[in-house]
Amino acid sequence: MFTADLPPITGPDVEYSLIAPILIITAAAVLGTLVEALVPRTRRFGVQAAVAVVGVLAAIGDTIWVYQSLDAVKGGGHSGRGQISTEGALSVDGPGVVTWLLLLVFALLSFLLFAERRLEGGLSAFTGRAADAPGSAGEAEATAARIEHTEVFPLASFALLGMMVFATANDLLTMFVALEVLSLPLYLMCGLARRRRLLSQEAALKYFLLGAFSSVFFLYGVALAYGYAGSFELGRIAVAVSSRTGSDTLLLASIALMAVGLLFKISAVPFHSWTPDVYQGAPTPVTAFMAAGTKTAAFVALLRVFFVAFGGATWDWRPTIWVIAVVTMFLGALVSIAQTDVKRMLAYSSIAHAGFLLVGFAGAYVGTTDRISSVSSVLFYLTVYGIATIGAFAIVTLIRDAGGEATHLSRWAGLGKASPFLAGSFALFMLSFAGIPLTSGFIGKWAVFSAAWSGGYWPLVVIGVLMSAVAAYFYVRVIVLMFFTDPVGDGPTIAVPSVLTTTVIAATAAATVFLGLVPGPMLDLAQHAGTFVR
Amino acid sequence: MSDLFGHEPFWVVGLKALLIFVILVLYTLFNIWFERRVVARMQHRIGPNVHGPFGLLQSLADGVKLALKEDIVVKAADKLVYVAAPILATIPAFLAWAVIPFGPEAKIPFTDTTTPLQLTDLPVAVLYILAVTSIGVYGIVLAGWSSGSTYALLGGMRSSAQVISYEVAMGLSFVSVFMYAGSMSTSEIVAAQSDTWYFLPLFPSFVIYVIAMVGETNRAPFDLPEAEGELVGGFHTEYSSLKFALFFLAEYVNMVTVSALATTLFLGGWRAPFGIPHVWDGANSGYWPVLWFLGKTLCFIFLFIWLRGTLPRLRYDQFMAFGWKILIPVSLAWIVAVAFIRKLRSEDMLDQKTLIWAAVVAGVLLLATFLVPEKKPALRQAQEPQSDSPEFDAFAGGYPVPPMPEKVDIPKEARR
Amino acid sequence: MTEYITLSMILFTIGAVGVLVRRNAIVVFMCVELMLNATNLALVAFSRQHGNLDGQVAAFFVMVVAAAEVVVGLAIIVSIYRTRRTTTVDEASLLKL
Amino acid sequence: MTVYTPILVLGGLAAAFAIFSVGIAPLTGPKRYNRAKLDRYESGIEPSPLPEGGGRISVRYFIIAMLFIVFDIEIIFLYPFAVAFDALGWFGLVEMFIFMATVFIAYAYVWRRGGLEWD
Amino acid sequence: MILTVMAAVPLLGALAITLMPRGQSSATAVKVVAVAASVLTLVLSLAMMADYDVGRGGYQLTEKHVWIEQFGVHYALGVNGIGVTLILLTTVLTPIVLLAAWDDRLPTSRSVNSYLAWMLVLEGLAIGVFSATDAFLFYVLFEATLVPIYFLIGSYGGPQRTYAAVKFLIYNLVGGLLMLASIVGLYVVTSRQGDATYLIGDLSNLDVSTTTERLLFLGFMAAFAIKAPLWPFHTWLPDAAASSTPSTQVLMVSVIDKIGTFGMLRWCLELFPGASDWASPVVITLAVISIIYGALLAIGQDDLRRLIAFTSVSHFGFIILGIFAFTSTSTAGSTLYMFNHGLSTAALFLVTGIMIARRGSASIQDFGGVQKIAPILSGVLLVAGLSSLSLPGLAPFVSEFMVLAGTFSRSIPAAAVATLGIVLAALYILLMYQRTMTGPLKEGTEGVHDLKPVEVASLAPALVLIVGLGFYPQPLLNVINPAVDEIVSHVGVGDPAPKTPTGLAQQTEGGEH
Repeated sequence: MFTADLPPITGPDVEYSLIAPILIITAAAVLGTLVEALVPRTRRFGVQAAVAVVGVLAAIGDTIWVYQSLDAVKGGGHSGRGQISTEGALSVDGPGVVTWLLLLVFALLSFLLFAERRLEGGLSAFTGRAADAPGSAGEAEATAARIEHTEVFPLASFALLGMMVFATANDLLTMFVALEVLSLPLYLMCGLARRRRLLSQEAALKYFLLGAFSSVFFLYGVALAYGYAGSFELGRIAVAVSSRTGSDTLLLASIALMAVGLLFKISAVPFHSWTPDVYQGAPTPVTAFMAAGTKTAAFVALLRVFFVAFGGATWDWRPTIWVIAVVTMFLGALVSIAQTDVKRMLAYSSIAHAGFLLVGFAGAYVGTTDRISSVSSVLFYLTVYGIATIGAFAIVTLIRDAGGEATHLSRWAGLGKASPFLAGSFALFMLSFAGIPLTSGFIGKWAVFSAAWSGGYWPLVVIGVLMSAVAAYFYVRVIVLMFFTDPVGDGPTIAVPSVLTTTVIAATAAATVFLGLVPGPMLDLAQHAGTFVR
Repeated sequence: MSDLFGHEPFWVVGLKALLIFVILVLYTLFNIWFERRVVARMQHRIGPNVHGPFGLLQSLADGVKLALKEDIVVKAADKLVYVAAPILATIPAFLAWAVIPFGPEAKIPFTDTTTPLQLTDLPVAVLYILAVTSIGVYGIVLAGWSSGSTYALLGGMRSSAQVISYEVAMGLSFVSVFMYAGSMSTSEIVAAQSDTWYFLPLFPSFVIYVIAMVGETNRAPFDLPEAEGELVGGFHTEYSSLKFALFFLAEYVNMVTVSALATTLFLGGWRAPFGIPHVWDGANSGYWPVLWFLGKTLCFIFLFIWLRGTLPRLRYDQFMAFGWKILIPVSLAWIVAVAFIRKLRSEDMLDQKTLIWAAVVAGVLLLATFLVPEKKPALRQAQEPQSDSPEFDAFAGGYPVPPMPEKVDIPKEARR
Repeated sequence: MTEYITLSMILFTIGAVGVLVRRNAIVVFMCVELMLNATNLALVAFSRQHGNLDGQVAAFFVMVVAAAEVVVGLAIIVSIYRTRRTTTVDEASLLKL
Repeated sequence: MTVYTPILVLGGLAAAFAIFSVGIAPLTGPKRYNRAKLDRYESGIEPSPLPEGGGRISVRYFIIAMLFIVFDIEIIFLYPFAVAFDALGWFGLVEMFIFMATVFIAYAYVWRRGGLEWD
Repeated sequence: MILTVMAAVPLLGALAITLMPRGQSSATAVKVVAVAASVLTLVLSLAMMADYDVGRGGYQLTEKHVWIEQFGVHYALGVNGIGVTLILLTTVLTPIVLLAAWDDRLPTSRSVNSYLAWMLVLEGLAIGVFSATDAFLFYVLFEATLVPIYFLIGSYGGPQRTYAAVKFLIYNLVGGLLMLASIVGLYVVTSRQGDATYLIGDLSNLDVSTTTERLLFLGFMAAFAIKAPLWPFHTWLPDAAASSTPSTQVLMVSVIDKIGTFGMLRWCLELFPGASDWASPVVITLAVISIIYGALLAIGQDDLRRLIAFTSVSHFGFIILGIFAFTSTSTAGSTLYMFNHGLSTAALFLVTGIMIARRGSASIQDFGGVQKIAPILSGVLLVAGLSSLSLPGLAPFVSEFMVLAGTFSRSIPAAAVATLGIVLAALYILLMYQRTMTGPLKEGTEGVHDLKPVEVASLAPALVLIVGLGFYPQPLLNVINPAVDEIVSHVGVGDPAPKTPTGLAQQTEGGEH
């Protein structure tokens, strides 16, 4: 019997204070579910929004506290901060906590967009009852009765929870569970758009099927890694990898399969095909949340897996990442030129940005205390990308016509005259995406390129800058459309948002400029975070 | 758990397996007879009394009759699944018995070998039973589906919904037993009950289990899958001959299985009833425990029959509501209470006497609730419209008028 | 031990091919579940090989995740079915590249 | 020989019996053709044609199935906890309370939103 | 501080204009504020000249603050003679341009506020670019100049403006991004050697491998070659020039394109002397091709604006030729040429702009005999044109002569072919003048009335400077020479172009690459 050789069971040690931000978000999500059950419908929306926002704010405060209390550790010649907690399940280290902060800020901005109700005549952007068939009597009835899916707040909180755990998971099993916790609510939220229900449902289905497919690949990779190293812990896998104990085939297969799952989440080519459809179909606030949050969490997880666990096999995976980075930049930038829908265009832009992020990653540059490492450059890039993306999608929610959001690019013509503030902000985000100096996007590009070059991949940098030029072309096209083209017909209406959306747009625009002019503090944060603790 | 499990010679295993099989078949034949006799008594009839002594051979005769009936495979059926379904229903019913302990270690007559009176045991035996019995549901669902008949399909669907609904409550009722026994192995659970049978300290769990086990086995008053008034025969409407007999057999074996599990988990398994071991040392050794075990099982069988004889069938929504809205929350609450009390007890923060008094008070309070009159449903309906919306006068000013849009009743969903 | 891994790989491949070839959302979905179970097999086999229980524990988690995925997946598929009366992936084609 | 082998033996016996029974039935019983016998049984009237694909089944069944999965998972996690309850100390107690509380909240949500109604 | 203030004044002016009310009623006020801001900048630049110690050389009026510590980036400004010259050019031209833009007819529904604001922004950025002594800061400002020009072309240009604006932006962005790669490389290189830095003083003593240096050089050079349209990267210029207003043309060609040649001089030569030397044969060849090609195409143009654009391509060829000849004479000549070309091209663009506005067409064929009805206009065009063809006595002559003289001591074939450019220049200018101004009055040209006083006033400073510097360029040369000597000695090829074996070896090696 194998009961005999089991070690005695003891209660685990959990550093509650370290993982408190995660716990706060969990509590907020659970509380949201409870609110859903107990608070009467008329007041539910407000209470839900308040719970989610307060939870995120509290978590932000706590994250800052946690970050300040992280201890510096030295290991393997590199410095990092933080420690492995909860019996090896989570690694609360500098990059991880900074990622938490990012995710929480993105979530806060997105939640404000979720809570916007002025655009749909007092209703949120989410369908009243997802179970009703589009265009059915039930749907009309639900709208008339002002029914709303207030579940989006707890769902988004759960997704946020998954993202936070995903970014700090120190063990592949935790990582897989977190992957699902972050994905499943998003699958559902994609299908909740109030307008264009069919499109939205389809997006949910596609996202779900492909997402499940890719996460199974990730999982099989996890299983093979376990088979290789006999443990799910990244640190132990790293030991096995550096001593090359097991069969190389197993290791390589494992790396490849896990890469598929992770690259899917960051929408790198050739695992990108879901991105445009899902970005287009999902309710725009959800798209914003997803675009910023998922990419951030998944990228940090990708870095963690490859740098910590497979750090000893760098020469096996770097060339592949190299190629994927190039292909992703190329395809993302090129195909987006042909797009006529704003949301699809932003989706392809998101693919292109995944490519640029991969450039920083492919550098695999560990860095020293005073130099930009791959990790800190990617963190910075994610910050600026996430902020600009949320801002851009926030603006998309405001340009409307009778059918909801007017996402066709031709409807955006002449926006510069109709609403200089909106068009100017959008142009600012576009310029930031394009990496024009004095916007945050430029500093981000600089950071990832310097990481790649420091890692010895200067040809990649050259390809990267050329791809930036291609990408710039379509961002510029949008600006041309908004400022240099006269509107066709009577043009779209620009909805007057409540203070929520206005805040989001103003804050993201301000942050984009600020990070472009004074990137120092954020860079300091990203750099000070140090390396991953193993 | 005895070290012998997994290390016995093959012939011992074979012998034990065969015995279990034979016992189960015979027990089933007996149970069918037993049920008919008891129900007959309850209805002031006599029941089968012609074939064999007291009519004991009646079931056997019925079996033989079924074997001689025409075996019909309906045209609309999905042939392969249709044939496989009864097999799939039967095998798991027997399998659960592999881990049921009939008694302690005993010497096999005419040999020197001692063996536990249990086919085998696993560290996760109870989990295994749960797993195996739920496979039986496949037999029922597939039977219903493959018959290509509406009644059968509905029966199969109902059956599966019912079984999984009550499985939750059943599974939850085990948790407190595991907490007390510290194991999922059946023999260890029985061993842990040498002092107190668990139905006493864990009475609510026991009650929940007993209710759930009736639901699990599709027996009255929860026999909705084969509610003959609504669904003719339910999932086995289209089955005949020996295939039908197999379903019949599986149902009765399942009854015995859940009864045996109840005995094992709550009634001390094969242990002799209270007092007997004190006056008679040999009561818990040799082959006597088999007697106690079967006896306790028979009590549960009687309970089944008694329920069938007295209670009417539930409506389906009542039945589901009972499972989901009463059994589950009660189980959850009870688990929390058990965990808390047990922790306090092990930390010496709560003594036995206080606990017993608390249990008595709780029991009295529970009984007292039965004295509170039920709310009249009619009363509630009368109040409802007022609370929802201002009353609408359809004849305002003496003429019939349609309601204003805002006065239209909010759909039911909207209020949730 | 290798036999189990091989079997698991075969199952995984069957599932993957199924996902790519089949057009019915539910079948695709079931193929994904098959892949999950293939993974479970691999996990348990590796667990046995390494002599620790991590893999088996992982299998538990995978089952849980699979269950949650089933719930979400069926919800989405049912909602589509109610509109379209079909679950064929190809017919869900409002979104084109 | 492991602890699982006896289960196979018993299973083999049961399977042999069941298959034998199913196999023998056509031989022991008579064969008298009658078209009505081979039709579906619908209380003696002409059976209505079955809808394509088996027709629609109430979504309630699916909801019950999904709920069952959720709760079954809860049970799966409760069992190891229960077995190791004494060894885990206060940590185990508190963690499990939290776990059950979350599940209970989900349960309350489902109840409130009508997931448990059968109408 | 004065450099920062100088850059800030136009930017603040732009901000003020943006905040002012739009519409016809406030248009005059807006224009006054814009001109005032630019004049104030001009005054400040004169004050800067007073502060600047001509004899001392090196970077003066410096200021330095840490900007992005992690990258080793500083907000560092400072000017040497070259910078001073180009800042002066900027501050002199901007008021002229703004005055000239007084009566510009903008496309309907475009506000004059943002038109003038963008121009002021451009001035501020240009001053920043010319005074930045931190490579990163330089790059940032360099790229930032794209945005104002983009909007100036795209919003206020002619029918083809959208196409031209996008083409302009993409061309320059490609170059800029290649330079970004080099900027990144600089960081990597310097941080490997210690602390990362972008200060020009630290960078000019880089110790890097030859290959790395060449790669970094190519990145910088790509950006500058596109910006200062060097054949074959020039194709954006004619389109951009043909699709923008005269004021935009002036700012773009006279000021902003100088950043290209300025950048070669300041950054390529100072940072990568070895690589510059290595590349010089190729660059000189391209420069010579530019001279000839630009001139030939200018002859064939029918559109006045495109014609001037091509003459600029030719002139920029001269400037680049002078820079890469690595003699102090030629380099000083190039720097002076930058200034003079700015003046003469500004005068040309403005006067043709007036002609085009009055005739309603930019086609040379639509003009004829204008001098009969508009003698002052034709006179101004003649002076501007003659300065463009480097007539002795006018400012460009001095610089062109210095460039050729310097080049002869280095490469006789190149200088010889370049001299051909002068002949061609005479051809395209005089042909243009002849077709438009002389002969019988063309039908439809009657509307081209003579210059108004305000136009004369706006053109006068440029003409005065052209003539003045033509006779007495010494003050400017005094400013320029110390800086140029430093650069030339830094490149280390030596003034009298010694044909040493090593030098030959380097050249042949370069040829293979």
